Amino acid sequence: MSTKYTIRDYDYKKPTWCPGCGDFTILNVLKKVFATMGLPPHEVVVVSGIGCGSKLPHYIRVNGFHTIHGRALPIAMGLKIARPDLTVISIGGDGDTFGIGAGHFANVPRSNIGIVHLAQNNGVFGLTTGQPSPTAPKGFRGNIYRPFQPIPVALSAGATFVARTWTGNPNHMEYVIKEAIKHVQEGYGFAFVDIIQYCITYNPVIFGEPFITYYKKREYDLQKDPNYDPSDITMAYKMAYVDGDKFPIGIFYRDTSQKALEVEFGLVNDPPALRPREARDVREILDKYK
Amino acid sequence: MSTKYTIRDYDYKKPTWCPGCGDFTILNVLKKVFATMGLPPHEVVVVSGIGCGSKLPHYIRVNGFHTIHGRALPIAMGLKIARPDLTVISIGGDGDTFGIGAGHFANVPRSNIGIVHLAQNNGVFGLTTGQPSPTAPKGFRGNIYRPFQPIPVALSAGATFVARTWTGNPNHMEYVIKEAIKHVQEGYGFAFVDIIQYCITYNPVIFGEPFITYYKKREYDLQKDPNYDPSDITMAYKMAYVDGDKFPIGIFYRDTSQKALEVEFGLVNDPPALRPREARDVREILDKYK
Amino acid sequence: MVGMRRFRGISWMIGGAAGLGINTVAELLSKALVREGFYVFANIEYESLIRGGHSYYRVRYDTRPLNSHVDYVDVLLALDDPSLVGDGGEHSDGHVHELHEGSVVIFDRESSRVEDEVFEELESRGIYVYDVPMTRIVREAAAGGKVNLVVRNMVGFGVSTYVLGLDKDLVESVIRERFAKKEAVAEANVKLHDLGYRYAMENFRDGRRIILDPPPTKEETLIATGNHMAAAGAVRAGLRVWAQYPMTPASRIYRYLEEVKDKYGIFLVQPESELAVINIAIGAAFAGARAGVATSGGGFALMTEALGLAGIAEVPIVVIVASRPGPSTGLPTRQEQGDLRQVLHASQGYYPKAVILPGDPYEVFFDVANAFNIAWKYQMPVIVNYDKHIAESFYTFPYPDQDMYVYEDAKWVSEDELKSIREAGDNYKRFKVTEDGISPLMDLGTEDLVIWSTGNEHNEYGDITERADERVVQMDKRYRKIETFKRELEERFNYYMPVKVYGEPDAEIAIVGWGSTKGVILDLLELLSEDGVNAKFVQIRFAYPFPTEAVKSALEGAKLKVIVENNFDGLMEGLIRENALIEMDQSIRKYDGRPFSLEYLYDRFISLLKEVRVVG
Amino acid sequence: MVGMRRFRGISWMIGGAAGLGINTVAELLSKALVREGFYVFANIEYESLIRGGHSYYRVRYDTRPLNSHVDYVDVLLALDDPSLVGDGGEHSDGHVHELHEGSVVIFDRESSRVEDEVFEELESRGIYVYDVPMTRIVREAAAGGKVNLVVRNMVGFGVSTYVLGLDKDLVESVIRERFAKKEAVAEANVKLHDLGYRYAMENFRDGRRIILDPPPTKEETLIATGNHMAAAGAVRAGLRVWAQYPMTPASRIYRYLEEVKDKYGIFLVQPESELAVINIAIGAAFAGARAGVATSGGGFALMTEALGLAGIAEVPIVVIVASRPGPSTGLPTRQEQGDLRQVLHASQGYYPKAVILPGDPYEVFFDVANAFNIAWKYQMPVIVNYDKHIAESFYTFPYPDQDMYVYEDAKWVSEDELKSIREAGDNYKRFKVTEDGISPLMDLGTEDLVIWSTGNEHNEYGDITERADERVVQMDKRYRKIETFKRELEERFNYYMPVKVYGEPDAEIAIVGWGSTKGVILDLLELLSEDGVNAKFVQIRFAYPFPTEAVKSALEGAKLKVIVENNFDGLMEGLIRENALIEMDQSIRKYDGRPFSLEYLYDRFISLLKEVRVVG
Ligand SMILES: Cc1ncc(C[n+]2csc(CCOP(=O)(O)OP(=O)(O)O)c2C)c(N)n1
Ligand SMILES: Cc1ncc(C[n+]2csc(CCOP(=O)(O)OP(=O)(O)O)c2C)c(N)n1
Ligand code: SF4
Ligand code: SF4
Ligand SMILES: [Mg+2]
Ligand SMILES: [Mg+2]
Repeated sequence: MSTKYTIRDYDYKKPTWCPGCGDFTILNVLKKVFATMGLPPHEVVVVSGIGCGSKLPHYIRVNGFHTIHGRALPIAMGLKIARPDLTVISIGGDGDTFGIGAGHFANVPRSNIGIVHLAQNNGVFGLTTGQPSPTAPKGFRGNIYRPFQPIPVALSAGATFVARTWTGNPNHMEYVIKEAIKHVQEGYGFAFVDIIQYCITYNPVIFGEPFITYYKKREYDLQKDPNYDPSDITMAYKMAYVDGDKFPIGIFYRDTSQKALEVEFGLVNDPPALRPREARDVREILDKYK
Repeated sequence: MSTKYTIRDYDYKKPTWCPGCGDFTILNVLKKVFATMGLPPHEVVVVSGIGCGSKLPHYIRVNGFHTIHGRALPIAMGLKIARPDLTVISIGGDGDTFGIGAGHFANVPRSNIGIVHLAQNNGVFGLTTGQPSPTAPKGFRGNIYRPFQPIPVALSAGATFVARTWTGNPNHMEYVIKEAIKHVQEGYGFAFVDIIQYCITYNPVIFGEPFITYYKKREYDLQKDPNYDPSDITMAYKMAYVDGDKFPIGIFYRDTSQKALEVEFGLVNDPPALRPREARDVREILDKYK
Repeated sequence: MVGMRRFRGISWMIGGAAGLGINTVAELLSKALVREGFYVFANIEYESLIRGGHSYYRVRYDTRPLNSHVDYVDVLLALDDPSLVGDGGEHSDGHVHELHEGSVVIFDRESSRVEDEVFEELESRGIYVYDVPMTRIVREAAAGGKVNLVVRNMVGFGVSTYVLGLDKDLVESVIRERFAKKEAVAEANVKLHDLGYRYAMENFRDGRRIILDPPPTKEETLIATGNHMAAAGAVRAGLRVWAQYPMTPASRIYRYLEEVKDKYGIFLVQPESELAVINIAIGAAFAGARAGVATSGGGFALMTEALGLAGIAEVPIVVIVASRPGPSTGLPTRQEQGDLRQVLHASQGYYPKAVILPGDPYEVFFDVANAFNIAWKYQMPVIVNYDKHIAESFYTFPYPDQDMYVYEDAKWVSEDELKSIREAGDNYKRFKVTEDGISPLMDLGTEDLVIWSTGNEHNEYGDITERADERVVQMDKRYRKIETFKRELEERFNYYMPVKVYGEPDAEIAIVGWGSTKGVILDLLELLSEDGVNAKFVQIRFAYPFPTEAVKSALEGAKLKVIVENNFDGLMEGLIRENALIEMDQSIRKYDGRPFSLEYLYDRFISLLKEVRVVG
Repeated sequence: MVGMRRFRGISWMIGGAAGLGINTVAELLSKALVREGFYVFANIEYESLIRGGHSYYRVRYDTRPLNSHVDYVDVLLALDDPSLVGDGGEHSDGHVHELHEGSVVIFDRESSRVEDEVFEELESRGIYVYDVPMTRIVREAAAGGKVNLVVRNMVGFGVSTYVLGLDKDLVESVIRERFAKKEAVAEANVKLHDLGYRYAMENFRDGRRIILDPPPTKEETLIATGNHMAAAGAVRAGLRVWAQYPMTPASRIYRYLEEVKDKYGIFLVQPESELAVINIAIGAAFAGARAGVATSGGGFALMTEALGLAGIAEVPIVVIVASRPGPSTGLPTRQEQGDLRQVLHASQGYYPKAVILPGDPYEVFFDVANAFNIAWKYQMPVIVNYDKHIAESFYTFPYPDQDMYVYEDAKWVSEDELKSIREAGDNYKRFKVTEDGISPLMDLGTEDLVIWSTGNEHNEYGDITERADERVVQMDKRYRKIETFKRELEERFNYYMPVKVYGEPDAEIAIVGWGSTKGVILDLLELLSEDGVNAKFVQIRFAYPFPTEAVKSALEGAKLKVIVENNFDGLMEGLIRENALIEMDQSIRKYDGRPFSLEYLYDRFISLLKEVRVVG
């Protein structure tokens, strides 16, 4: 795909993440995706919550709104309603998305608003120094909960695009995020990508094995399985519970039968925020109360 | 089952629900369940949120805490942690449980705390006069969302008991709620029952058909299907999406392989709230800071 | 209650269980009265349930403006027994004690279990009981067809029309208008009204009627609630995106917006919670769309964290808070002015904002419209706080002159500025430090330039900063907006009216109030002047920025300062003490979940005056 | 900064990127100093990131108590270049400007890119630069093994031990104690410390050392932060269930409780959000378990709705709010006293509560423990609000006498009462109307009796009520609890100490403060008295109920009233105005996200005094 943008066009501040943090990979892949898809920086908005990963908007030269813990999704939704002509990416940590933001994660997809949500799923609360996140295994630093299941919850919440990737495989991540953006661009609605993200500081080891080798050994690309049909939600659920020796990545589910909210309600060609800024004549309303 | 309690032992105030409301059925079934299971009124606690259905604790002579919108689940969880020896039922409307309370609905089950949550799922916000609830169909009174899917979300959230019943079949409801309570009593943890509830005032008609006949025609009892295996989560997901001609009710899923939180952490025989109420000697803590 | 003091105008009431259609009749009657040229004040008391219980709706009207209700009833349309004699106090104590000699009761005795003695006693008190077989009339009218007994309200309405001597044709046209979309329903209702009217005419020809002549000239007025005018005001101000989660008494704003959303191009969303509501609005406003939300105190509690985000990220957001009695769920359908401090101090830290306190629906219209101007001009959250009494009561007020609201836009970055940013290879400064504290906005999608924003403390570009000096610079910048706004408030005092003074400016008695007590205090003022008591009313309309100087000068010289608040804690009294260091001499508070009636306030005020005079 | 004023004691600082282990060294050094008998005040500035950036930790100590930090540095252990010369301001401006003639810098020049001129300039200012090849020493010590350069902090520590003339054995024992669980780690650290010490001894034998003799007698003291003492206080008070969602600067309380939860039988839960946190605690407290939570302002915002529930349903809940600068995420790891009004006015409506404002960790211990007593005795939420400066700074204070806290239980319904309820066939009245406003509690599961409770207004039994009279009865009952509590506060003034006065009670100058400014104001007082200025310090320790009379009498007669607040808005000043109608003469505010240092406050105070005296 030829484009007038290069990765460097998206460069901004130097990240303050720990050296080696998987968030660097996500940042770099995002820049690459935007560049190769030819998305002008000023036509992209990244909305994030609060956490290590949520600082990402400060490190990339697209529009960025770094908001509060757990609220990236509804803010991105409001933004997309007002400016459906822009590419809107919502991003947040696993605490952000699945814990404090779970009420939105379980409901925003039902609107089928055309945004891509990326979860930086590192199994910990990075920024508050390593407490267990919702996806942490039971027992991890005193965690009394069983882990949150991002893929099944996303499916059950009605996301029309559900995928998983990880920071050890940037090419795969690039592929998946591109597909997610395309899903939205094509007007099919809400896309979710669970990104298993390396936290070098607080969660470098999974079941006694280094994070990187653990997943490298087990990653299993659904799109390489000729029998895998991402339009079959039951299959998606089934695969979502596969873990252990095989760790499925790729597009679990893609439903192209539904319209995105902004398409269905005719917002795309008439963005509310771009309509004339002026007083309206409300005589018709007032007259009702005569 | 013989018991020293009768339904009348659970009578209290007269409900203020609309005559004909399905909440009456839920109330009556609950009394019957408690009576036939021999649960002493003072050993049962019902915690509710806010809504028509959430007024239920005022109408039954067991301990009752009618709280705030969407928060029945965490309050019930705290209560059960402190008094794991009691039977704790959490109850709330569909707005309460799946909308404003969705963050808890998606996470409390992961704790596998031994409480039963009953959702009064009537497709509307009853108490605020009929706005669409999360389970309302798209288009219902201007609803822009596709409906929330209680069963898949409960499954994906990790509930170890997931069932559905409806107010038109009190016997079935009694069976299901009893099974849910037993699941908890046996120490298997969190149980969820989605109760399709008749709202005579705001949602009496489903797709042009009266609520009662609509479901009566379609109800399909999973426990009558010899091939249905409620320990198979994939089957449960599959059934959860069956709708239209056949409307499955019954126990979708039951996992008896996990311990309830209060069992795992040894609270049951030593309820925190019943331990001595006294000052503790903290010299050992203070000495660390010398 | 014999010998109760009566005031001008007529006080009609309809009582009945929820679901009996008391709202419909009260609102139709009110509309008809206004069409005849009367001034109406109509307010409802209802329970938090859907069917049953006991609700009642008061309609008071006169030939001159009035702004309050009274506790006594001239004409009572009682649709069920509890409306008359109560039900032992569970839902109702009944309304017979509110009747006086000469009052009329419309009641269906044959459908009732009320004992005969009750009626004998009423008659002995000189009260006219008009026994109307409303149920039978409905049954007969249906003549074997499907009977919906709810519509007996219409029969009682017809009787009322007769007793009050209203123009029947006009009333019928109002009924037809209301049911315009369903002609059959309209005609059925007109017919029942007619049957009631005729029944009354035939049976009570010689009975008492309570008739007021309409005023000779008719001012152009509206009859509407605060919620109606909130919706109208938001539309007027160019609203684009509205998010709301239902909560009494704010819920209806959504419904009113729904009616007009297509015409005005407003996108409405009712998401999963108030957390979602406020954040959706913040997203939309960040994107450049005028966006607003409405809620009550409990929903507002869930919005507080995000308000702080709007504060520091300077997102223009309008939040309407329609209050009801707390704490917690409290009395969800009742009245209290209890959220003033909650809305003032929402969220950690502090940030520039405005908190406006309209005193009636007319003010709501302009205040809400202006809230959008203020929010956008100063890029900050603006809260408009009123209460159930304003939200859901019908007031009669002059047709607002739309043009008194002027759309004022945000400061947008100029093309020149954009050009020079581009040429310098610089980035857009979302939080540019300026003299007036206002950093020009830029549209998302502006060629080659991007916006960064954050809830963290930041530098001019919107990058996170942890520097002490940059923190101070941005904090000062943010608060310079308030200084700028304060200057505007002074310069355009007569536009915003942060404080209004009614009555003699140099009266010795100053009655201070805010929000919904305005109506009853205005009516009290009239009574006092009749009594020869010279008092003025100081209405405080801004809680933030607090109009300290205006309040001081309004209270200067007053020998007796009395504050009237519909709450327990004296929230405005505290604000005045804090800001102006002025102590009130007396406070009249009411916290039983009900608004002040005129006689209640009058009585308390008079006994207070007596006390003070005895002591003083 | 030549000629900067110096105060008593020694000021040591360690600076470096996050991850370089500056906390470990500062805390070990502090502990060693306290073991020697010194009084230490140690506070950290760090960024909201995990690795990199620039943090610095100040340790100030003396032979007499001290409670504040100073801006100048006597000994600087700079672990990286930014700690010395900054990085252009992105994270650091460097600390060379905080050094003075005679200061010592410990630095590893061969691992540095700092230019020679810097050192020349330092030397010309009379500053001693001790060049220690910390990295090389670590490498050599590892001798080909795996090298973790982080541990060069220990080498610098060893040099510090030498320069400060501390008892090396004692320091080593403190290191061993810290790493007691991993002997190899302990020994490695001791070794590096030793290498640093030896290097210094060998190379700077004739150089400057800054040595203070320990005091001859050693008081029994602790060195701990507010968060340490909050955890200890909660345990002391019989805590059973604790819920918390991490938020700086409250997060560590959870960790401290985790360390002791098994021993004391405390159930800890970190659920999905603060919404869950507070409601879990409410559930546990409703069930009869002492339960508490901790958070900062943003998490508190999410708790506000539930607090109202605890208010009306009279659930005893303890909420610790450790503040940081807002609005919104603001400066998440920094200092501000910005949440006073937020915690006071959380939730719709109003309800009885207590808001306690401890001024140091010692007070935190007793205030948190008493918060549980108050919460249970009065069945209401109690908020303990302090800030980052208290939460995370190490104070040295007398070993608390545990027995000064007495467990006081709630009022429980008596067996006799239960019997008579049963005999009457009645139900338990959860909200029984009593003279003192307190309705006796009953345990869930009490034979044959049940509890009803609700967030709606209710009657005595906990049934929903919509009656105006019952509303008033319950509102009055709830607020009678506050009257009862106010009486207790008066009667046991010396136990709760709602207001403390330090210095001459009849001094003409009154300095008013609250919370974490206590330390620096106490130290200011000492300086002023040396300067011959007679001043007193009025510490306000309760925000609600506000100790109006005590504040009034503490301020009576003061000719100059100065309030010191670490915020922009003067929140306590407003509270004093509102409650006591007292106007401060001057206010000293600081809102750059940093605490007051002693010289900063001293300078502002002195210049204010000069102004006032010139003017006055
Ligand atoms: C309401 C609220 N509660 C708590 C916090 C403190 N906090 C900041 S980041 C964070 C968790 C971050 O974890 P996650 O979302 O997984 O992101 P990560 O840092 O791992 O990328 C928390 C609890 C906050 N900022 N706001
Ligand atoms: C925070 C908050 N927001 C809004 C409300 C208003 N409210 C009361 S009940 C209700 C919805 C009830 O719907 P549902 O939960 O489905 O219960 P139902 O009445 O249908 O039984 C709402 C929105 C509230 N009480 N609290
Ligand atoms: S703590 Fe973990 S998630 Fe956060 S920046 Fe460091 S490596 Fe990345
Ligand atoms: S509104 Fe619906 S849910 Fe509520 S009481 Fe009436 S019938 Fe039941
Ligand atoms: Mg994380
Ligand atoms: Mg519902």
